[in-house]
Amino acid sequence: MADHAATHAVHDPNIGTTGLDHRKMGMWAFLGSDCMFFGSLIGTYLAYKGKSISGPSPRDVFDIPLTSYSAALLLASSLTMVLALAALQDDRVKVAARWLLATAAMGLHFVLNQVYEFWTFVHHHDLTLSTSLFGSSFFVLTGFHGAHVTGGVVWLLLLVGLAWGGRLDKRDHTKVEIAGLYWHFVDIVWIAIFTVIYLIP
Amino acid sequence: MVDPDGTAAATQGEGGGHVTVKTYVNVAIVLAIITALEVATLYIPGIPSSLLVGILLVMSALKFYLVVGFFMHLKYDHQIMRALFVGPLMIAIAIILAVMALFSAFLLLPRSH
Amino acid sequence: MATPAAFMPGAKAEVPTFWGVIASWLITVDHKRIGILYGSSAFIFFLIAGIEGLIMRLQLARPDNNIVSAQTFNELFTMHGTTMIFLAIMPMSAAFFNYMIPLLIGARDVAFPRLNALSYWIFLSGGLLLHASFLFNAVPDGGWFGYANLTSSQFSPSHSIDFWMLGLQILGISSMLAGFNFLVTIINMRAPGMTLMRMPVFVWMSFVTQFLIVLAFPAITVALILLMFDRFFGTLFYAPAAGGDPLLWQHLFWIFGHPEVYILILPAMGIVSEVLPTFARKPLFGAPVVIYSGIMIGFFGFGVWSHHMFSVGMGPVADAAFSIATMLIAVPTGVKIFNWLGTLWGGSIRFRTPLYFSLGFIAMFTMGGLSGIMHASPPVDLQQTDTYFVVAHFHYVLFGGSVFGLFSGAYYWWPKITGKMLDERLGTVHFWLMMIGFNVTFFPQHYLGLIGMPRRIYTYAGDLGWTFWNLVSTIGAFTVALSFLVFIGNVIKTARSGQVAGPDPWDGRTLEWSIPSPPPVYNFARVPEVRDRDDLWLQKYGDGHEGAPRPKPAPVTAAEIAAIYMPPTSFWPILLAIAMAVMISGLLISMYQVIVGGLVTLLFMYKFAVEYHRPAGGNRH
Amino acid sequence: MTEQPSTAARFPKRLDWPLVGLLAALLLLTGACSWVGWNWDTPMTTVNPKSDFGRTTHAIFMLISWWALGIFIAVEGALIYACWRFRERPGAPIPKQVHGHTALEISWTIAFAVILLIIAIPTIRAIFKTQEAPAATALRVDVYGKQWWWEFEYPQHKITTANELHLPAGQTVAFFLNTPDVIHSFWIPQLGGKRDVVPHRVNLITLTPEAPGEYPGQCAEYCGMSHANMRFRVIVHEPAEFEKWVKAQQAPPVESADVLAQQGKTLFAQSRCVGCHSITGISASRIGPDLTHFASRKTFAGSLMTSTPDNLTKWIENPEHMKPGALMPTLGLKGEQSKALAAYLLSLK
Repeated sequence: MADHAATHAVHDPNIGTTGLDHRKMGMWAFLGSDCMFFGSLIGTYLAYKGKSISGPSPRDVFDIPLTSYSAALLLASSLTMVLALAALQDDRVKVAARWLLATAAMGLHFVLNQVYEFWTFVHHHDLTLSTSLFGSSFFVLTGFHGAHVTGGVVWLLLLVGLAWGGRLDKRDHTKVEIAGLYWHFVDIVWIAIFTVIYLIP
Repeated sequence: MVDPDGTAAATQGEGGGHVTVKTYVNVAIVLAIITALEVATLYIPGIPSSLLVGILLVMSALKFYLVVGFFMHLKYDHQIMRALFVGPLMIAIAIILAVMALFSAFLLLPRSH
Repeated sequence: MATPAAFMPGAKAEVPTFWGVIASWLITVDHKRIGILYGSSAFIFFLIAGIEGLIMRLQLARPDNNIVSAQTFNELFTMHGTTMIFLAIMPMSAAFFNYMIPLLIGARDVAFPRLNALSYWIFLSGGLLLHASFLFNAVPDGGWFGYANLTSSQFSPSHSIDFWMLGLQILGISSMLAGFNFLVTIINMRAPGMTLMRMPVFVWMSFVTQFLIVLAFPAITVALILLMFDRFFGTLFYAPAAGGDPLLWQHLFWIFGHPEVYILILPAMGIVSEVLPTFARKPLFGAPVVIYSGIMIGFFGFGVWSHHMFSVGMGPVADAAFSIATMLIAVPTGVKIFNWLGTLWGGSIRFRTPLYFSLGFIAMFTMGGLSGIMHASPPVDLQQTDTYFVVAHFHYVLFGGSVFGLFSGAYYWWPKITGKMLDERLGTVHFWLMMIGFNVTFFPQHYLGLIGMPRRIYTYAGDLGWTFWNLVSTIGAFTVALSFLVFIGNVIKTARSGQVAGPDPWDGRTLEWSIPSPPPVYNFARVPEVRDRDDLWLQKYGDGHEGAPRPKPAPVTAAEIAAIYMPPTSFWPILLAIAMAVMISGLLISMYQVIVGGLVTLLFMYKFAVEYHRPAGGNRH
Repeated sequence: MTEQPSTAARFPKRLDWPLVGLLAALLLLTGACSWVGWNWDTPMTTVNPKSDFGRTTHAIFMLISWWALGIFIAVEGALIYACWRFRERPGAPIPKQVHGHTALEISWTIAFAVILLIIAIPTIRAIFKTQEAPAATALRVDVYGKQWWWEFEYPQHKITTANELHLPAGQTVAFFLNTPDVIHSFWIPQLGGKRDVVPHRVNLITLTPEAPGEYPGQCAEYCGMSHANMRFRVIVHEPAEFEKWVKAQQAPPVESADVLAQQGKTLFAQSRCVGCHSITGISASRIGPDLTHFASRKTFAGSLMTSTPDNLTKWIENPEHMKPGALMPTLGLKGEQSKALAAYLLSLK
């Protein structure tokens, strides 16, 4: 959270007696908790899989090439994210900002792909939230993942803003690392969703 | 809050300490290859669906491990961090499996299509 | 940035104005003040829910009664359960987490002080939103576990369920934020030398509780999201006509709900594990076993949820599996009781009010546990589920257990928090009235359940043999209410003329008794070096490990105190909580409010995040 | 750092064992009084089973109860004894700082686990025994839980009735549980139970009533406003009596030639009644209870009221007043009209 290092160089209030950073530990705890969140949503989707009474089936609507492209985008954005962190740790702030921006851009592209995907489902396949159990559980699961990605994009852009404003440098690597943890987590959730929801028949 | 031994500085910056940019790029390449393989598996004609499911799950677990282990540095991080994430992950997976069993979802999996 | 000097004792520059005092509480990030805020809000909600319970008991005092209507009765039991669980017992535990955990682990605050304030304000807004339903005459009436599909818009068209659903969602956010905060605090802020196994048992039980909170709440969050989408956006999750299964709600709810039971009881178990050693003047018997059994309870707590659902027709295999898992979890729970008895055994027991409540806890929780074993057996549970037998059972666990434990903690730590001793005589009267009233209220309910009285009925016929013991139960409930009046009287009396406590009134064993009462804002002038679970006891008496008491350390210097860094206050937590409440309540009013509230929330989150981020061109190391 | 006020001196030494004794006495007294005041043979008792299902359940209940009582006495006894025996005495030294006793702790863990095992074995056996598929010869009853009354259909006999369930003694009955609205729970305490009635899912409970008699039942899962009023009666007959009841129900309704009743019949056929209720020969809707043999039943409206002309007239005039939230609308029938309708319905033997 707060960084008081500037005025209290001796005692960084973010470092605990184990020598670990509070914020990073808090992020890992949050990600553990988010596993349960997505676990419950994925469990719901799987519990209802194949139990829709009407409406199109997953096979009818899924566009595997598009989704594979989206999956590749997120994986690539994970790479740019770690490159941003590595650059910041070397105090190459401008390079880091560029990588962060690239990450956010790919994230945004992913979200736009999802918007397009949802649009085709609604308009070409007549699949909405209230068409069938498949419609309900698919849109809510992937929608909440999309919301996580969107939140991540906003976060990354704010970091880029700080960097451009000269307020981000090597000392802030933990902040970027934490944003990165969140970003990679969103990526691994997609790895799970991509396989379990899109690929497995 | 209190860091009497000054150990904080020693543990900072571990993110880049163990993993080089080259490793990151290699991991990304492997991830891309696995993703391509996953999609390709889908188009193998006549593949038994239980085998397909098995292969896909193994491959995605591998991707999951690579991202968490290298990009998120969990492989190199403190065991507390590992426990905070892996424990809940296991509980979440167990609960997904239990819910699927309770809703007879396993019966549907290999049969459809 | 505030200077440490402002927090120093004796640094009263001027007499604070009334509004100055109010404002200082609104922007506080001090874990002790937040603890007091949690405790006092929770006690008010506790009284509200208690009054709801009394009205229900009045209605049931005789057959075919009509003090309240069917609708009102349904609202009363829904609000009674929801309020007691989410707005009374959980935040009362949170009050102790906040106030005591840093003191017990030798820290000066929690890991994220502003996040801590944010948790409290979000909790308060959730509680207020839930109770705002009274103003709009749309009081939730679906029961505290709100089973689908009774909560669908078809069967509950009014806003009542919306208030419940959104209120719980907000409370969940608050609990989870606090959970992350305390997890990190406990792992990362223990004083040097305090290894995990030297951590006081209350901190251990709180630690397990935080894990349960952050892992169980996501399940109810998802269940509520699905309900919200069903009600607002036409999804079909709980719609049987479209193939949706109302049992999905039950599974998701109880995946949360069973760990929730442990979230409610584990902190009380922790308190008892602190109080018994102090008053028996003897260490906790087999502390590692108590700790490990707490961990086991937490872990297995995620694998037993369907024992709340033995009557829904899951089939014999699932019934058997969850039955065995439930019996497994009974083992560590039972073992704890023996360990507490072992603590008393061979001690030199000083009977003071905190101990009375802890003894009450053991006696009553044992009974709740034993009736719980009956429910672990599905055939027996089929007869007992949804009857007053279950009502009796969970009140023995949650009232006889949690509430007795929390009052034990209140009497135990009151001198530490306020600096004054609660009156022993009134405390004893409080205990005996509560103990007798509680048993008169709830023991007959076992019998009522066994002779077939279902729960959640607003009326019953006079020819079923239920009449007499229902009347007795009502009389008992008013006795319990009287006992709380005695407690309130005690608090007032103590505030006016209470005996000054001093730092260590009970001859305590743990770190919090080594500092003044009430503690200074920085808690520990010098961060302690910990060598044992009962570190203070060792300092005072020695314990064979050390041979003799430790020598007194050198007095603390003013320079040391001046060098203490304390987190500065912030108004962003309360503003952010208000913005979130505006956003979420917008779902009841208009989508524009949601959007505007959402944007403001985002802005405030950003402000919150960068509040202490250095400005452009900030100095470098 | 630590000041140590002599705390022991600050509190007056009180005699606490009388309080402990008081607790023990109170518990004993409550127990004793209660035992006298507790009648276990009440209409909805669960501890006096009248079916095979109920007896299986009850045996395990008693097994657990005895163990629970034993543990209860041991724990509470040890607690009270320890409080008395180890109370602080003036001038007593600091007690020995015992940290634990591994062998003791292991042995009570094992003892507790063994007790649970003793309970688990018959439990598992009973789970599978009580959930066996019913024999083909079983009497099938389709139960419909509706807000807030019960419908019973006997597909083998082609009978539909409401709120009163007739069963033959000694024959296995398979209840197929359905609901068109929300979750209910089907429960006849004396015959064992209960089983939830879940929308879009057919649950099953099988039991053999053993003794003729009348047993009240009630919905046991909160199902909305009048959940408390969703009751029913179970009448277990000797097999011959049951056959007689079946014959009577299969026959068309006996109508009375009474003028008022005839007026009521016309009114029924012409009013909105037919939109929800069926009477053989007049209407066939399954929304509300089947009224063909209304007068053969002693109670109506979720078995809430006895079927008297007075109750029925009041009900027709204002259902909501008699049963909160009742889904039957107020039809605007008043005075003579409602009396006539009541007379007609009460003639339908």
